Amino acid sequence: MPGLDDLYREIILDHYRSPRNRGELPPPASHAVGHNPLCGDEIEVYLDVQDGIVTDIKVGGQGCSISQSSASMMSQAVKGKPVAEVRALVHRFKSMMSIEEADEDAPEVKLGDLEALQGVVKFPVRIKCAVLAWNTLTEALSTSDAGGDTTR
Amino acid sequence: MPGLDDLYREIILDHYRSPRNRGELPPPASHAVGHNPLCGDEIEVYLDVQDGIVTDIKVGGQGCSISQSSASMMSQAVKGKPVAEVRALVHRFKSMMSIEEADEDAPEVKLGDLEALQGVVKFPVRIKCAVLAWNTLTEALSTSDAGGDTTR
Amino acid sequence: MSHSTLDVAAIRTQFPILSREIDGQPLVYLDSANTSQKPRAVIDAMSRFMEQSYAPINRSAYRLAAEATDAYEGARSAVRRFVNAPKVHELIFTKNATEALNLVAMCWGRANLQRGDVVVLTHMEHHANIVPWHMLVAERGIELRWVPLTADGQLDLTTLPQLLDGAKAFSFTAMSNVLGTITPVRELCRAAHDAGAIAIVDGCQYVPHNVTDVQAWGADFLAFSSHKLCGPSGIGVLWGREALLDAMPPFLGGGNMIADVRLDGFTTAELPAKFEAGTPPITEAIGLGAAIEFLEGIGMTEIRRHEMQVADYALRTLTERFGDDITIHGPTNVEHRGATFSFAFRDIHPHDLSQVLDQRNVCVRAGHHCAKPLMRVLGAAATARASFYLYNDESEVDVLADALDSATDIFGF
Amino acid sequence: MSHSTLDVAAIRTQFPILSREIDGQPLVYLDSANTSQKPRAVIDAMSRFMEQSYAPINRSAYRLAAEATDAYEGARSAVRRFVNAPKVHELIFTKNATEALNLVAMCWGRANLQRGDVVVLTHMEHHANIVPWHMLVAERGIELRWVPLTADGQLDLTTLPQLLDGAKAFSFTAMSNVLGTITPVRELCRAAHDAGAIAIVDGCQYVPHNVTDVQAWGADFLAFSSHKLCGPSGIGVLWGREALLDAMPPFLGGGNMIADVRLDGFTTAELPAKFEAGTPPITEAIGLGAAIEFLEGIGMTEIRRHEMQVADYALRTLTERFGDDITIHGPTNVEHRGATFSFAFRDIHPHDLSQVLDQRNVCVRAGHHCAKPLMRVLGAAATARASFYLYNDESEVDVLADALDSATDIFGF
Ligand SMILES: Cc1ncc(COP(=O)(O)O)c(C=O)c1O
Ligand SMILES: Cc1ncc(COP(=O)(O)O)c(C=O)c1O
Repeated sequence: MPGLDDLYREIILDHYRSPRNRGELPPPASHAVGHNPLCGDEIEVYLDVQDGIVTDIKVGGQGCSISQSSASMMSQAVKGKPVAEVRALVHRFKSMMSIEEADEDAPEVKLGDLEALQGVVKFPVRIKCAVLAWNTLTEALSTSDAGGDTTR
Repeated sequence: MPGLDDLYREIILDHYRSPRNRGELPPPASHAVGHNPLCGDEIEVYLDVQDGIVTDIKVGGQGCSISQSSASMMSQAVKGKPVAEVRALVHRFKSMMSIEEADEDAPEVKLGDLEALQGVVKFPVRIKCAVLAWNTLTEALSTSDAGGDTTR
Repeated sequence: MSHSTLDVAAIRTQFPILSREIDGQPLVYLDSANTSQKPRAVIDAMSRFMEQSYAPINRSAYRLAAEATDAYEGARSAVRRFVNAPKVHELIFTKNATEALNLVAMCWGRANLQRGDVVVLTHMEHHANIVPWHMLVAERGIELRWVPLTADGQLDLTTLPQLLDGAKAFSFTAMSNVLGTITPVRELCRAAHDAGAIAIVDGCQYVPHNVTDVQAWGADFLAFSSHKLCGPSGIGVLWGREALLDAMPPFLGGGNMIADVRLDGFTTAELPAKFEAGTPPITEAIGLGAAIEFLEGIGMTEIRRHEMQVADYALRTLTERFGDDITIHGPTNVEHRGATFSFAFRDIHPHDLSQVLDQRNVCVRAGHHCAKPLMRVLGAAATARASFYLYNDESEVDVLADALDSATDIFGF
Repeated sequence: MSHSTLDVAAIRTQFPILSREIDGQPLVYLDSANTSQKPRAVIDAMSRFMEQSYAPINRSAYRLAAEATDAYEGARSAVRRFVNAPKVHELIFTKNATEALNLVAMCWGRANLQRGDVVVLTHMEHHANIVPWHMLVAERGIELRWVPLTADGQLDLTTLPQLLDGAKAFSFTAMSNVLGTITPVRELCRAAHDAGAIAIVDGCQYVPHNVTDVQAWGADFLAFSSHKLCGPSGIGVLWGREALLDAMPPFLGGGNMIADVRLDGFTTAELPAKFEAGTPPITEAIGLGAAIEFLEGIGMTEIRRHEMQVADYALRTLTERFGDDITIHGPTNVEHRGATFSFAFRDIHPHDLSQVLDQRNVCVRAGHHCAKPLMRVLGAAATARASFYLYNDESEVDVLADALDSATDIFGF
């Protein structure tokens, strides 16, 4: 059985203790709430999208170390990025979590700190925790007036 | 295992082939319909009760040899009897079928031909067939204006 | 007809109950249309699961629970494959097919049917595909129309376009549990869609005996039960197209089907959880998965071929031996029927007949088969029904025929 | 407290899964409030039934079917005895407790509740006893009122008469699945009746662990699940008073629940068939009967006494070892609680906690336990929950405590 250090890397615990981009954004920021019915985790994502760029992001909610650190790292990773790149990152992250097929032809997207979450794959039950923020992000993106979003 | 001759006595087959008191009675005769949901058997009982006496009875419906012969024998047995005696007979018949407790103190009630149905007890699935007519009779009795009925 | 590829003797050894004797006689189980027997593989899968892996589903995070959840969801995948559904979350585990059909009537029906809306059924439906619609008639004043039957017990499709005109749903069986008739499902789905109606298929009798492909059919909903396809009791299946299921209100309320619950209301979970309130039939899903693997191992094409052969033999034997003394309902061409035979034998009431057959340990059902409207069409209050499955063979047709002979001795009048 | 009369070591040998090891460690199964493990007696009863006696229920007349029907009805009698219900036909087999509670809300509710009518619930209800009532709020505008809790997680009954004033039903749990709290059922039933309301008892957590007597309670309905009392998944029980059940419209429509079906309508069968549409969980009923006999063999009084002892040991051990680092919800007096403990441990999220405990094969549930309104009252989004049953003993409390220690190592900040 994989050891717990595969799961609870120091950088994960750091984001859990000191979550980045925590807070809310006022309307017209788009907003989505995600639930993990298994454990009651909740993630809220607030998103400012201007001219196809995620200009600001804030994250709320509560939950386990994995869901919260994933949300925190995600917020860092997408802030300032074009929507198209954000979507590519979502896909890249989900394929790291082995719930979407890796896309051979996709442009290389850097995961950075997010790589630390790789170990979650060895604990299948926790994949949902790691992905919750990302699904909520996708929902917020699709409810935003992302006019510049041409990736779909 | 009990043999089929325990079940299909000659007198039963006779009542099955030539059912007695078959037909209908016009209102104000009381009327009840009984179903055996297991096999689709149906019994209709029409009852004229005057001054506490079952002055006439007719039986309709269709079904297996046991349900039909039981209905036929029943009609013979109750015709002309006071309601109180009829109820006692119902009870006596059901205790023969071992679905009601025999009543030690009850006045002796003659079963006559009905004794032939005794063998049904050895085939528990068929007890419902034998009893259907009797339950329908009870229902017809309770919907009749059986003013003379003091047994309850 | 090509020769059976099934080794029935070998198959029978896999069903422990089939070697049981009562009063020294072997069991001739001809009631599989009612409920089927269980192979060792299913019994063992359930025992093993309870002995080694039983745990809550979708609720707890420890490994044992994850293992049990994987097994449960694995069964869902097996069901998806078995009926070729597009998406695994379109498959809902219910308690039986009856619940599945009620779910469609209640949830799809309440969301989509108003007073005067029309639902089309057929005269050969099982009560499970009638009574839920009656309830909607009483509750919201919908109208029911009925596809009649031809003399040989097939659907009479001559007026189908008129019946479907303006209808919202067409709900029909893929195979009659009384007549054995196999209906032209693909054609019926197309006719429903042409009329703007959805197509709801009662697959209870069809799915256990044939290759099922909901996509090839073009169906919208499919209901069937585990216990008729060698799986355990206590579990059934509803498949529905995602878009329809998503748009439906939930069915039962409680745990697992919610995203959030507050004092003032609730929101529903995603599919399939949305329609699986409470603790599901966990061990039963494992058993159902094992049953599907068992049937797939033998091959649904082969099973169908075998049953056509048995059906053919039964039709020939019974008519040859009994001529006008027997009336077998339903189609005579085995291309259009399964190996389920309702029949009248002389003037002997089916209940008496089944009693006499039981003396020889021949198990047939006598009654209305939960299809009273059809019985009225047939002009019979009850029939006897012998239904054959992969573990039955021609020799049992002969035993049945011999037992029928013995009934004549008693009721020979 | 008197000493436990249970020989837990002997009991454990009867549960095959409890000798399973994962990664070389024994299984410490502390999730029985979620679902319980199955003894050999239950597993074998189900296997044996499928191997020897499986057949349709209530439909066919041959001996095998009669034998199966007797076994199925025998299980109903066992359930009647187990909860001391007056009449055997007052017991309805459902798919789980959730369906039982939905049945009451839908059938009794639709027949008896109009706009503005009041149903009283408590803040400690499971979603299964909340969401069905929410559905009635949405459908017919009934009003829900909530009995609040005291600081130690008991029902705060000070305003009960006001809450019940004018209410039509009071539906409450006999034991909280989160707090472990045992509620004063008899008193609550009396209060309901005094106000002219019926009393609906959610017995999911109570019935597996205590002597149950619906007549002594004076209850009107009782719902519980087989899978929490050592029985199989796929079956639950609704008991209701005959007069109430008789006056209710049916629930699901289909086979078995009808007296007659015509093209233009149907009439319902007698109890209990009226509420058991379709093929029931046959093998599961046999398993449930076996579970009840298994529990009766040990003795419900003895089981309760054992669990009080374990609960007492757990309360003492955890508070002694962890002091302020642990917050255990619910009553501290074991007279008022079962051996189910929800707790917060340091700042460690329950999900992480359960992950760490799982490394030692200690199975606890982390989450909202299908009681989100209660979680909001507790001010927690989730808790960890350890629940003990007859097969758990004090040594497992120690293993739990040791495992909690190891969590501090990882999340020691
Ligand atoms: C055609 C048909 N539909 C529906 C049903 C109902 O299935 P179940 O009793 O498993 O709910 C049956 C079987 O009884 C059937 O044969
Ligand atoms: C108090 C309570 N009520 C209702 C339920 C629902 O039971 P089931 O999931 O078996 O339907 C549960 C268990 O999950 C429970 O603990």
